Amino acid sequence: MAESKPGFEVRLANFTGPFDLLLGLIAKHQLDITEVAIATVTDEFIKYIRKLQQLGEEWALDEASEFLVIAATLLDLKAARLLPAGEVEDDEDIALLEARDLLFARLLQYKAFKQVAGILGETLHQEGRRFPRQVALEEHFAAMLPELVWKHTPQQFAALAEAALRPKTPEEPPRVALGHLHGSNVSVKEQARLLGLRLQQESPLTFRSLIADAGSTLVVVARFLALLELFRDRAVSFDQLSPLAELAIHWTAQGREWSAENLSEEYEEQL
Amino acid sequence: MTPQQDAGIDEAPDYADFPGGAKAALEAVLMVLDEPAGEEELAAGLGLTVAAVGTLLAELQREYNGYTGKAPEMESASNTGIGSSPRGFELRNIAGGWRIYSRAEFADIVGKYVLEGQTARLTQAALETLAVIAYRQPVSRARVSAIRGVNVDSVVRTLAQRGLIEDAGTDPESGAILYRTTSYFLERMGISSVEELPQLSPHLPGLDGIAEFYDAGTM
Amino acid sequence: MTPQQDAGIDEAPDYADFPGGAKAALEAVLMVLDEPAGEEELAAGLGLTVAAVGTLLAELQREYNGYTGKAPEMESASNTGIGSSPRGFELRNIAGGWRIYSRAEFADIVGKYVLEGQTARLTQAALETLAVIAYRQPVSRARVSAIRGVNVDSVVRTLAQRGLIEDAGTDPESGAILYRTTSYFLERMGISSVEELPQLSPHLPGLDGIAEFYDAGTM
Repeated sequence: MAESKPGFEVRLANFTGPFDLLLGLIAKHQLDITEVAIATVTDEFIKYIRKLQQLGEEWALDEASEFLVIAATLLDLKAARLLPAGEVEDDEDIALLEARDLLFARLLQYKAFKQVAGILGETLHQEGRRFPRQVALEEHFAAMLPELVWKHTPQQFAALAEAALRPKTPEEPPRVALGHLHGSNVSVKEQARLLGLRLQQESPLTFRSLIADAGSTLVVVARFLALLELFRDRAVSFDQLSPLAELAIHWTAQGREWSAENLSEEYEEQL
Repeated sequence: MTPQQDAGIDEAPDYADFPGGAKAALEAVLMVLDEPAGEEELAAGLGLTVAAVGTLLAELQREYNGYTGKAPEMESASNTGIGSSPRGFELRNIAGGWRIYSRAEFADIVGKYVLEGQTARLTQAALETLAVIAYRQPVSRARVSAIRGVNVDSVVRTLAQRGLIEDAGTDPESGAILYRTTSYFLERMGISSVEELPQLSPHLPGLDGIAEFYDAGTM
Repeated sequence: MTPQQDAGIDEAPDYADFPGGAKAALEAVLMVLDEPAGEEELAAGLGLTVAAVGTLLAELQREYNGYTGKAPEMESASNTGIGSSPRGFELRNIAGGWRIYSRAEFADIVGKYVLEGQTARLTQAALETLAVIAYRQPVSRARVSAIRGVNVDSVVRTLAQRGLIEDAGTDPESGAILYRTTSYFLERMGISSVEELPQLSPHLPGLDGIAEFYDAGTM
């Protein structure tokens, strides 16, 4: 499908959520999740964003942030998958394995629904080719209908209109949708504030030590995203001697006014 | 006879490929038509000549009425159901338009069926729909449906049947049928024009926001 | 076989007196339906047994679809149009009720006359949401969005507006609104109950435990 053109052919706008894109990417690369090269996908994504910019289109913050979530999920999946199965040693490993299974299970479930959605769409389209006979009642029958009982005063009728026209209040109290999470609410902003405080006290710190007290995978992902945000704000810098080596984080915002409040709100909805 | 193309029709389908041919195609249209259609209208839609449509209409009419006399020389070649009994419906040409009706002989049975379960009161759904139409007229079904949050097709049909609303032309942009209330509605309300309806709170959303929302409803 | 009177029906007309008999009477009623009618409803209205109506409906359905094989020993006696070609319409049992439809083959032609009410194709997001609701009903928005991985609020609202889904009460535990598909959905799908939806399991290989797994994950 998307094979014909170069660049980031998976147009994010055409995907209906992270699972969708993830499936698309896995299918496109015909690869096991462990072999999906994040770097390749990232390159494609950046190319895609640049193309959007050249075309004069808005720098799509939504897409970019969604992509970050997906990249983090991919990394998470990949990290879990790379764990040697025989060497489960501590609770952290088990938690990672569980997270991996859950993600895979949900991905497969989503895939199944996507497939039946395709069948539904095709059926609806085919059925749309048949038109039901639903004609107005023949006049002589319409004339036989009992005379309408009408008891509404104009005021009552107006009240009815008011009620019908009033915007429907949301049935559930408005809140951030968290249904797609398998954990509690984790705020990237909060994690950023926490990391900021910690790094202001001691710098550099390794990524490992920054996530040592993370209660769940989700917190790890949130802290990872928070670091990316901090990096964008030039509040931190990264230092890694070699690939897969220990990642050191330096606090670089000394002397500058810095506040987690400036961080983008996007993640509040994403996570 | 090969159906000929009308000038206005870009291409006429090859009816030989269809089960039942051009006659069945005409029948399909007639079966779902809400209002009587003239021969010209039918011919244009089907990509046939007016004469061809006229022949087919006459043939369908005879078929529905049931052939009584047999024409032996045609029997084997024909597949039009020669010798069949009348159908429960008939094709009638009224005031220049053709429409399928239930057969007059069954009027009592059909009438009883139609009246069964009919109430003299409007349902809450019908009342609310009527209220929206009254205050936002002229308005399309799609917009009423957007405001009410449910499909209103059958309720709108009931209201039109009851003479409370009527067709007010089509929306120039979307081509959708617009509805407005009738003078019978005013009569039942005891007012002489819709301006006499009580004012609604000015804070209620108008149609603009709704239209936007509905069209962007992205389905 | 003479149609028998139902206990609840005051008097059944003697259909032998009518052209086309009870079958034509049923056909006449089918002509005025504006929504699918169940066999019980038709039987009560016509003063026939449900079994008799079922037989007549099946017979009409076959007639409209056109007989292809001939039964020579019946040919002279029968007046049901044996050997006839398909009609332009068909009789279908959908969403628990019978109704006349134009034949799908003529969609392009008929579509010119009934533009109104035709809905645009659903987006991928809407289809996926509809699929999850159809297979997991009654289901809350939170659960649907858990399965799809995205917020579904606006899509759910649009589906409700289109009359494809509806409120099915609240979850006793969480208090969340539950959604289910409507009979209009069945109608649009051309099926008579949700049990006729294609099986989900072949698309879910070896994931028996997924429901519990998933439930444990929801909030």
